[in-house]
Amino acid sequence: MLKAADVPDLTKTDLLGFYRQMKLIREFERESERQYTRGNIKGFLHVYNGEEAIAVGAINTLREDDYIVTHYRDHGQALARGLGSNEVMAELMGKATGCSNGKGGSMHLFSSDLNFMGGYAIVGGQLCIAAGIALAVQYKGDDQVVLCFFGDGAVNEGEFHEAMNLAAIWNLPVIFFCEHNLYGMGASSKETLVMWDSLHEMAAAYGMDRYEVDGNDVLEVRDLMQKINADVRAGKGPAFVVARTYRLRGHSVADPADYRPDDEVQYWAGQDPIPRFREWLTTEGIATEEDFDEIDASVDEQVVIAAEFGESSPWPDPQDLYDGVYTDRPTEGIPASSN
Amino acid sequence: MLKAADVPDLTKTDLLGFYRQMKLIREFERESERQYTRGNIKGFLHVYNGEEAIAVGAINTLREDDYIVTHYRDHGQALARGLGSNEVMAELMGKATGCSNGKGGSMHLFSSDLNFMGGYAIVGGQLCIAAGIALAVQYKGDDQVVLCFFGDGAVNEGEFHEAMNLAAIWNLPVIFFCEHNLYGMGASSKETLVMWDSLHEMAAAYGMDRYEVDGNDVLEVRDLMQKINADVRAGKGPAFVVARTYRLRGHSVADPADYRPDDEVQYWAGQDPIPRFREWLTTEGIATEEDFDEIDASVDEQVVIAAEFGESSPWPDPQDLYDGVYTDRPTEGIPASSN
Amino acid sequence: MSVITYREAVSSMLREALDEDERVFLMGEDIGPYGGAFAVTQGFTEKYGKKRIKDSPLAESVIVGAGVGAAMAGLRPVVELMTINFSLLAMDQIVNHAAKIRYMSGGQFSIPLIIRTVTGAGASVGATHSQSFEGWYASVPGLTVVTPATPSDVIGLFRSCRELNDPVMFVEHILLYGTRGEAPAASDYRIPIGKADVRRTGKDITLCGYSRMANVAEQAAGILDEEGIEADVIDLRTLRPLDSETLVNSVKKTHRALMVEETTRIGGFAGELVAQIQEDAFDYLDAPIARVAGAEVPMPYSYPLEQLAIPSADAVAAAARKLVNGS
Amino acid sequence: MSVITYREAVSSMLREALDEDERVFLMGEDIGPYGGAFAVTQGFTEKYGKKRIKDSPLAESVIVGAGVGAAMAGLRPVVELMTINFSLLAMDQIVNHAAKIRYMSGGQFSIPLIIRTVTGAGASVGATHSQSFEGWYASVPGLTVVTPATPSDVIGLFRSCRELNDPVMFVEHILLYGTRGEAPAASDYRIPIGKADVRRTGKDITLCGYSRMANVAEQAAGILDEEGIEADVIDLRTLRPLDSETLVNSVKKTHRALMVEETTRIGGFAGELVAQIQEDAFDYLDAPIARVAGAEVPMPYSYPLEQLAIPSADAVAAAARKLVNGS
Ligand SMILES: Cc1ncc(C[n+]2csc(CCOP(=O)(O)OP(=O)(O)O)c2C)c(N)n1
Ligand SMILES: Cc1ncc(C[n+]2csc(CCOP(=O)(O)OP(=O)(O)O)c2C)c(N)n1
Ligand SMILES: [Mg+2]
Ligand SMILES: [Mg+2]
Repeated sequence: MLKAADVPDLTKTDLLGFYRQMKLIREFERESERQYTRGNIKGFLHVYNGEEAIAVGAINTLREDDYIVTHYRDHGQALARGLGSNEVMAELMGKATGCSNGKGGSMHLFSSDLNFMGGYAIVGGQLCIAAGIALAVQYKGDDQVVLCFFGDGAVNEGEFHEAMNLAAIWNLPVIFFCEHNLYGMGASSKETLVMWDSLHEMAAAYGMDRYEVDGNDVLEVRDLMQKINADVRAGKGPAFVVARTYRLRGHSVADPADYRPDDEVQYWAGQDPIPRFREWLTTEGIATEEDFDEIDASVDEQVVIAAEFGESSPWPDPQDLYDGVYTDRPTEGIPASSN
Repeated sequence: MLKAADVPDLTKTDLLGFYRQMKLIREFERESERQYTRGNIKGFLHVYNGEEAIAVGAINTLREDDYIVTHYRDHGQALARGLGSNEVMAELMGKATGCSNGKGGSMHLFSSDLNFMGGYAIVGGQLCIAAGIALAVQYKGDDQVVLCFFGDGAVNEGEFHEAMNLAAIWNLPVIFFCEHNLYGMGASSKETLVMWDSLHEMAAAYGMDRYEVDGNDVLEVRDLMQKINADVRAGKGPAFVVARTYRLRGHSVADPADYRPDDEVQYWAGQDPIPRFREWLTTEGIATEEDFDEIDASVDEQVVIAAEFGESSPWPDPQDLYDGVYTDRPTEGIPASSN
Repeated sequence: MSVITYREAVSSMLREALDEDERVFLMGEDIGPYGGAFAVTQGFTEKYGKKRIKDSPLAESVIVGAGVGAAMAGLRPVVELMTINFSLLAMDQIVNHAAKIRYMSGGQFSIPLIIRTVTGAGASVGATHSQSFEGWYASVPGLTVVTPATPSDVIGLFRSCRELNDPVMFVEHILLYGTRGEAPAASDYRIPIGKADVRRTGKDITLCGYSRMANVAEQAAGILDEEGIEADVIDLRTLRPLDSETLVNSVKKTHRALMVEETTRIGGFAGELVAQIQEDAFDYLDAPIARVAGAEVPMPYSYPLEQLAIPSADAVAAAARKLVNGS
Repeated sequence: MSVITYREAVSSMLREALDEDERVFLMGEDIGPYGGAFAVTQGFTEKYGKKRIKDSPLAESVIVGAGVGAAMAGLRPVVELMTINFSLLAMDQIVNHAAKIRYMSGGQFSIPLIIRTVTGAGASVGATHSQSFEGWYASVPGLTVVTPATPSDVIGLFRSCRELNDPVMFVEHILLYGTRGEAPAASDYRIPIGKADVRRTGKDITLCGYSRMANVAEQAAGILDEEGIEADVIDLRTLRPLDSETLVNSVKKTHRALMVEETTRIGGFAGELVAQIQEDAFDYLDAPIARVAGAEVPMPYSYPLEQLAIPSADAVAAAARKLVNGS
């Protein structure tokens, strides 16, 4: 556990900013679950509860022009990157005002303005895309880094291997960040990966720099990522980071997650990154109850506004169905009626 | 280098048998190149010259009921396993008498009688199949081992990762045997795999037993494989073996292989496993020139017979085109004419 | 006669296979403790144990590839690809390996492998999770492709698939698991592979679909019936082998045909149906064979857009009306 | 006018792209020192260096996926999948990613990526190496699929593809690299994407093909001509978008149509062509639209069997004759 003195570069505002982002993500997810129950959000909904310290700790170390690629469990990274909670909630509801115009949905959040290169729903697929973005950075002689999030389940996929190998052999500026929450859907990583308990060591097969970090400690994550960003930016090549964490909820809101042992669930409930950080801020004498109350209230308000924004936003125009397939031409077979 | 005393279990007959098999493979490949030039063999032809010690050293340690799966560079393993040189040559020529009835060709040799489960032409694909055969062995409670050959190029493929991971986590009785000849077609492994010079260590990512061996030393290969077979048969789980070797010819007969540095080619020419073993047999006082002359002559004769067999064999009947797609029914759309 | 859900039908067939044949085992993602992404294998691990219910790593290529290998070595695996969208990651094993090994080996090795997977749109899960690739698989020699649309078809077809010795794509539909239907009375009920089902008969037009669209076609027929338009409704049930005979005979009777398909129109499997009908019933056709298919776009997440993109009974009825009334 | 080979045409277009646009780089297996599996990039590394000629690891998924990412970040990659058979290993990146990202992102990201690959049978390389999947890609919204059959089409189409901002499957044919043809005179010669080529005109029948089969159809037309049967020969050149207008207009004139396709018949792309023709030219048809396609089998290695399995000019001529003489 770091002490306040270990992070002299962080002002009280910065630290409370981290707290607020984590809290925002948590409350945003609570609201999205409510909206799901009310039928305003459909399909799959994968919430980020319990993993907030990762997105907040990691993404706040990036430059504006750095790139982010992530998986379908993407609300946390999107909000930490600064996508509007209104636009994200509207996207979850499939509204025209959503960050992907309602076309992508919860699993496919995008923002070209913020170099948020997308949430991807095919497990492992986005690692290849991240390698390609890093390839472009290297090709142009720029110094951005590409931060690519995925889960421990994705490590099983062939695309993980191909992307890790390419990034390593070509020394690409990409950070492969594994949110190791012990499960891939209902499968325990203990039963799918021999190296589940030292997952970062799998990167040795590619001669890649590798790190493990407490994913429920926002400052540890940030601290490590600052070092890694510097190395990667300096051309030292790709890195593999494994953050140990846990899903406080099921895989998706449809999943009761009763396949997880109680003691395990208990243990991790005690590791909730938000109370942990809040306690730290208190014991380090950085923040008071009043500070927290104020932030919590403003977060609640923001979430309410986001929900209202989403609900009151219009559906996409029916004609939108046919828009955006191609850049250069209309798609085929548009019914005359809709021309 | 082992001494004769290190292999007390091997009789002169055994040792000369190894020499003969290696020599047979070499001469068979020479003949197949001639037949290719004459147009009797078409398509791709990937010869095994220089890697004979691997097939002979490894396959002779197997039981009759063990399984072999390999890649498209499969003539050597097929002959070492005991497929007839006549049937293999006929297959290369696409004749009805071929070991796959002429349907498979050079890259797709099969023999169900010998548990030779096939040569596969999609790089990496056969590793998944080998894992599945091993799964069947484990499921039935049998004690066969599955020996799966592939090249260093295949290590780049996602299917390598998926198969290695599955075999490791399920403790399957399969030996993944990499013929590390430094090139995947025209690509030097030095430029595709960071770990090219300690490739076996990639198996650490799966917590798998791993070994490196001089692939041009038939006795070293055999020695190691005997130990590994025993472990795998005993249920100790999968193993990864990397045999260092070299293609004495191009990737296929169409490839002049001028992308390889002369000194490298020179060095490996000096490592040719056949002269090496022949010299060893001589210095160890096991065989005389007469022995070799006798064997070489019988090999030449066998190869001539194989070529004649292939050339004189009939083409498949036109009707064969439609046979064997399904076990249970004729394939669709068979023209009336051919019913 | 008892009424069961499509989900129960699939579960019962898997249980029957496991109970009857020691060589059968299941392998796939989250089929164990999780109970399957669509709750088809709930409680299976408890009942059959880990040896036969193999919760696999998240790796589609080796799930199918290992199934192929196990089948070559004498077992009869039933593997699950959670959805057909992910089957693209296993396509090399399905198309380059499972479908070809028998032929390439000169008939030495058969691959008795059943690959269960889930097709379809309408679940609001977006472009990467709402596709229908069964038509692609139906174009591959060496494969058998079945697309049951009702609980009893699941039962009758699964039993027949188990008797095959070659790879099968057993394609379930994401929106059908909760649907109900009568369970067949006979405990050995089977539906021959490659035999279409005439769901309903009528003289005016032939409506043909498969998987969920067969049900949609049947609903459309109901709508049309009230208007005095009588439709033959054909559920192909099997895409490969294809029962074009039943389809063609229907069209020879009705002189008009409408193909209903969920995937996007261009290059869909309906084109094959149209081609075969006009090849064999050309002189009987009073109008061009029409197609109703998915909108030519990646599936949008947004609910109202997705609804527009999927063929509805109303859309089918409208197209049929146009065809019959020639306007 | 100079005569060049199909191979030279492809090489020259790649060089032109590299010379004209710094954002263009090539990536693929063995395209470097080896010079490409089909000798298309001989000497490229020496001329352009490793930065722009990226000899990649043997890993199809990341070859395409990295191309997608690089395209999203502002480059214009031209990646090579050595053959279309191996594209099955990259299909997730092509279909689930490249084709959908623009739509899923609400139009925020375009993917200006050209995927070059090689289709076709006839090279005696067996079942796993002789397939033609371009029809599958042509059914995917978001993709553009071109299938040049001559050197000048390679040139005219490649230039047009470079002007697109969305993913393209640029499908070359394994047997065409050595074929010769006139190079277009104009240095800026372009062929519009989605415009078929009428290779030859005749009043009796429409022969339609793409890629190498367009050439086979043209040869067949030559045979037929000597018998007094005059054929329109149409080379689609682009499968997506499809120029059905040219095809349909030809059939309205000839009243008879024969589709020639190299892949296996069932579920091939020709079914789509048949469907569209009869939708738009129904009243003009004097006979069922016929198809000549590959035999319904995995491609055998054995030379005489493979020859039987691939549509020949004679087979096409015979089918056309039957169609015209109605016997
Ligand atoms: C290729 C593919 N296979 C299967 C799925 C279904 N699926 C969605 S998420 C998931 C588990 C992923 O687990 P992990 O990568 O650890 O991410 P987490 O959900 O734990 O954040 C699975 C199997 C998918 N989307 N894509
Ligand atoms: C999936 C796939 N990609 C590409 C190819 C083309 N190809 C055939 S062999 C080969 C090189 C394989 O090298 P390696 O695995 O080292 O085996 P070696 O030829 O050296 O024995 C390539 C790229 C293929 N057959 N399959
Ligand atoms: Mg996880
Ligand atoms: Mg090699």
